[in-house]
Amino acid sequence: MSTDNDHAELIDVRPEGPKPDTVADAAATPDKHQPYEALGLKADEYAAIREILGRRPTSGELAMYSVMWSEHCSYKSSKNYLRQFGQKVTPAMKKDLMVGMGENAGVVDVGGGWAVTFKVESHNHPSYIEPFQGAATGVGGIVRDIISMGARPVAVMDQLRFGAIDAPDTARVVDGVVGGISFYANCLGLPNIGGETYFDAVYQGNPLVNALAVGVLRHEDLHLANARGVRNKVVLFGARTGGDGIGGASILASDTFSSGGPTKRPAVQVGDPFAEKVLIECCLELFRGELVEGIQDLGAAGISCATSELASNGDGGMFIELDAVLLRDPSLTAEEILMSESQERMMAVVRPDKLDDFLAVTAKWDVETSVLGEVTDTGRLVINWRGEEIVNVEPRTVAVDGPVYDRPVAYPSWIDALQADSASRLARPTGNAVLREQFLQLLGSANLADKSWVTNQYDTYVLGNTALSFPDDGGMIRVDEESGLGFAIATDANGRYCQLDPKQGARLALAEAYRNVAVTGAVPAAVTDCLNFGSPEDPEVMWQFSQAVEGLSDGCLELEIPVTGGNVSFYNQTGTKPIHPTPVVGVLGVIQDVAKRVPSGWQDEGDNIYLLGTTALELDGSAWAGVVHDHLGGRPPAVDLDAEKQLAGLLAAGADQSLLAAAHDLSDGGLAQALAESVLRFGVGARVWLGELLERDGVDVATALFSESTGRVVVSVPREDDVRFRGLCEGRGYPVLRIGVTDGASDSLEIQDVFTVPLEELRRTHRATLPDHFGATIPQ
Amino acid sequence: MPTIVVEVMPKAELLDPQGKAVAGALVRLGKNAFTDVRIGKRFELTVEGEVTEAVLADVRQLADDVFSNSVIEDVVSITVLDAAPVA
Amino acid sequence: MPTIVVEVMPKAELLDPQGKAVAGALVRLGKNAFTDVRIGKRFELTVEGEVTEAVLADVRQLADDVFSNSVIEDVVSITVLDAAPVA
Amino acid sequence: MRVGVVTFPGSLDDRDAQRAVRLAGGEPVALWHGEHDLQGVEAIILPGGFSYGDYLRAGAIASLSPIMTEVVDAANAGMPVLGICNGFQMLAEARLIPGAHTRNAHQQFIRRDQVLRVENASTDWTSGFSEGQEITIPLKNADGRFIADAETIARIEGEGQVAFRYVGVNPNGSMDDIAGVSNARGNVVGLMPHPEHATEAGFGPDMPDAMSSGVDGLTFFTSVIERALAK
Ligand SMILES: Nc1ncnc2c1ncn2[C@@H]1O[C@H](COP(=O)(O)OP(=O)(O)O)[C@@H](O)[C@H]1O
Ligand SMILES: [Mg+2]
Repeated sequence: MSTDNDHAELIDVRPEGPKPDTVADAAATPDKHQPYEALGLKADEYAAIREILGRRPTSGELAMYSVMWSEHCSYKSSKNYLRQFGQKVTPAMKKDLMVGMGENAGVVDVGGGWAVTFKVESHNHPSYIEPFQGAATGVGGIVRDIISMGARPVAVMDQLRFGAIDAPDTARVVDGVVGGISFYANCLGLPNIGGETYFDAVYQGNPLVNALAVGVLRHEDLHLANARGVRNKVVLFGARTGGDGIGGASILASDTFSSGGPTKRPAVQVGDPFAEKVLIECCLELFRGELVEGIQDLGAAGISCATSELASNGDGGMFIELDAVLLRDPSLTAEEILMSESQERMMAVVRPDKLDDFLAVTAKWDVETSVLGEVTDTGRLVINWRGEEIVNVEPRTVAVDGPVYDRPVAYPSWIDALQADSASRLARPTGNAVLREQFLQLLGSANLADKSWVTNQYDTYVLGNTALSFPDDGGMIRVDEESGLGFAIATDANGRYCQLDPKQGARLALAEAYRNVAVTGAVPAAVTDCLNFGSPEDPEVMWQFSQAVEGLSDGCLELEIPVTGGNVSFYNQTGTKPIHPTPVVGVLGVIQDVAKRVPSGWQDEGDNIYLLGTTALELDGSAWAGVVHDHLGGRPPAVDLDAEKQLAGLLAAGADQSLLAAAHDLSDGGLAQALAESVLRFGVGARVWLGELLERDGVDVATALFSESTGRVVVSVPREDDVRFRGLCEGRGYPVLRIGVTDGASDSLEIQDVFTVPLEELRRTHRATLPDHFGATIPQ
Repeated sequence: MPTIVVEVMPKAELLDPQGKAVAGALVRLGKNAFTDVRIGKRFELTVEGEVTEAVLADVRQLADDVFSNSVIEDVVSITVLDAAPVA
Repeated sequence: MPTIVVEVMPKAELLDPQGKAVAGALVRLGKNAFTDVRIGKRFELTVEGEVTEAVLADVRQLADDVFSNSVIEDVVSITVLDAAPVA
Repeated sequence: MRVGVVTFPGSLDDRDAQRAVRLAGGEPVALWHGEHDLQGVEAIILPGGFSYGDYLRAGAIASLSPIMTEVVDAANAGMPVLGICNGFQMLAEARLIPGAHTRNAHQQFIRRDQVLRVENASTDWTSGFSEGQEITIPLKNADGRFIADAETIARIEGEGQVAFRYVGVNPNGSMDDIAGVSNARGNVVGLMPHPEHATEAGFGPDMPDAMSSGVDGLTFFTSVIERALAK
């Protein structure tokens, strides 16, 4: 296609610049030196590109290969492992999976003709350089993944890890990151329904900012990223292309993110949530009008990624006139246009007879649009610029068949010693005064303290369908206003456990997210993950990674819920010191009627409090060991996924029969923390006794309070439902013990014969920590 | 009392969503003379006493470290006014 | 291309929370020379062609009606630069 | 009763406002900012959101939208108009109500379940309340600090144009704890908190008796509908 005359007014006129490096030049000057190293390519990768092309690449082709073959886009170090997620599946796990791994986001059939799509992604490095914009554009990027499936985004979540809470730089990063997420998601009109906030010195120079987005669609609205139908138009719409984020993909995700980009252009991107909000509404109207054949969001690697992926997934050929790209900065070179990561852009494949209707919709929403080219049957992705051919490649070689590495793996030299150093040798408190003191110390510690300083900055009400959000264990959204059908999502990862044992740590993250969904009354159905690790070139990191993937994929098989997609983030380290392995696991569950949801705290007086599950001496890696003794060693708690499954079944039945007034899972900080949170949720006190528990499980008081054994949940049950609840537990054979009653009048948490803490003291201790470090907003 | 004015603009290469939104509004209002709008910040610092070289040096450093974020913004000018300016 | 700069400041009588926050930060940094900080906006309008009286009249009106809200802000200056200013 | 809800680019709570009208027994009508057509509605809601990203000043660019010409005329002719959050900011920018909004005093976006006192129960949107009644309505904004010069404040206080006041906590530094104001005639009301988010049990603010059960916001919409029926 030459420039489409009907839309000539859309084409930018720009000054003449330097003559581009053409395919003909490349053939004529085979020996010209090319700066492939500065673009993050290794010598053998460059050689492979030359072999694929049978000549040297043009500078435009080099730009494309370098970004698409970066770790971030190609998954070259992780691909061999990630296959396990696709292999370890049973037919039952595939039953409700409409789209599995490999697409922009996985899609799960939730019944009633509805489907849910969700995915979590990282934006770690940009969020350290420029916390506000880095985090904001992280939200923007993951939301575009959801739109590109044909779904309406309905909620977001954020998983954050910062340096020590009192480290000098932490406030800057926290303020910026939370502000950026708040700004972007609130402005998009997406409720935030949960997340994680952790502080640990290991993240000091390398915070983790993961963002999850979830969308809802009718089955028939499903869209995929493929360019089919020869002569269909390739259309770019949304924000103009500018010089921001150039090299972000290859440079930021490669080994030297501090060394600047290939050009002097800034490596950061500035987000415009308003533009994205308009883009969402515009896309949904395009979908409703059936005006789109295939669609792809522009994220990392921008136009390089969108064109090569669309072409690879379709009929294999595409012709693009790069001059048609609307620019914000007319001085951009072709290479920069190909690599630009300007935000809020989408690419669609549109039938010629529908193009006018398509353009009418984008015009209605004031979304700038240009027709770049069309789908061809040549099997080649050809890109012209100023009338000359600057790219001519087989799209698969760019998008799919990149390098794959089997990186060396080494069992860490230090891990045996670390695992031998168990926390069970640490002095456990026996006196009641010390128990009380340590309980409050934990409650106010950075990672167990109330996170409302963060979550008060997030809208939860918008869209009017939020059934649960913070501080409940999982967020829940109503999908269908008629039937009440909904979903719940929770995400978890415990880097300390993963440092001790990455395989077990990954299973624990899965088990916790699964349990957090189950306590809401939803039935777990699918998994997404964001695997945050150090450098894959470090064999010990690679071992951690391989262990975590094995643990997670085996765990999913045991629980019979599929991994539908996710993200890998490597090179999270400061110097040679990697972060703790941090595989964030998100579990999606389905609930038939959100009216039956279960909150995480006590609402009424006189309900019986039950503890489901048993407690063992499992303090290794616990919050208690970390906060009280500054200790990390030993082996993380055992996890029995069969038991978790049984527990989830019990909770689902209890919720469905409306027997549960509240349910809260036990994790960081153990029983003590769960009791405190249950009291604080609605300000209803409780009286708890531990006698039978100590006897049944053979543990001391400190272990009963602070151990982090898995498979445990506290529930509160109204008196009138007591018999039925006990019957349910007996029928299912899950260990259960009545450990207390809620007591509104007492205004305190009383652990009989151990300590009593007034509600006001609990509240103050729990709430003060974050405002003390980051500044109070309003009077608490 | 003298006032020091520090002016900060978003970097030219980066998107200025605010300026873009205002530019769009101008077009809708039929004001087509303007090809671009960018919006930055103007800081007015009231100084106690004289504006010495030391104070100016301080301001220059603050302009870079506090008033602007060098990743996304440029300091475009620092000027001294004798009194607060009036419209 | 010529640039017109419009500068807008919060009214002196009103509290400027952003300015107050920055002033507080300066004190914490030990910079005590400054008695007040106020933060306003700087609009840079790039003009296609010449800056005629008509364009200027337009800008004056836009400054009052669009770029500022007279309930809370004052337009403190409108100036014409020949080219975009550089740091 | 047909109640128009205007959608601007960047409106977020427009569908929630429509739902609230429906739950109150009215017929919501979607209006588009770019048109000059009020489609014969009898009342108008300017919903919450971040129209035009809240760039420049919250509500400023939206207040210049084509449909605002008709909204201003209708308001001046006595049609009930409710501005919620961003809509409140637009009403102020369009000078339909006194005052202006700036960034919250603490500089952050804040979301909380907010207690308000109804100061004027005679406006078109508050007639179902009783004066002095305390209600709980979700609040969520970054630029919610209501300000005006001393003279204006004295005037609106004196003439009963303060419709709502924050109780317990002033979440953004608004003058005189003002959460919402009306025009002199009482047909135009603007407030920062979001009554449309307190209209459906299960999805509203937490109340003493049950979580998410608050529906105090419903009265805004039933007030305007009942008053229209009574005419
Ligand atoms: N950054 C965040 N964004 C949103 N919600 C958060 C964030 N951090 C914590 N939360 C919420 O705060 C509550 C408590 O968090 P946490 O103690 O980590 O939960 P859990 O132990 O159940 O995983 C949860 O509802 C969680 O979703
Ligand atoms: Mg939990």
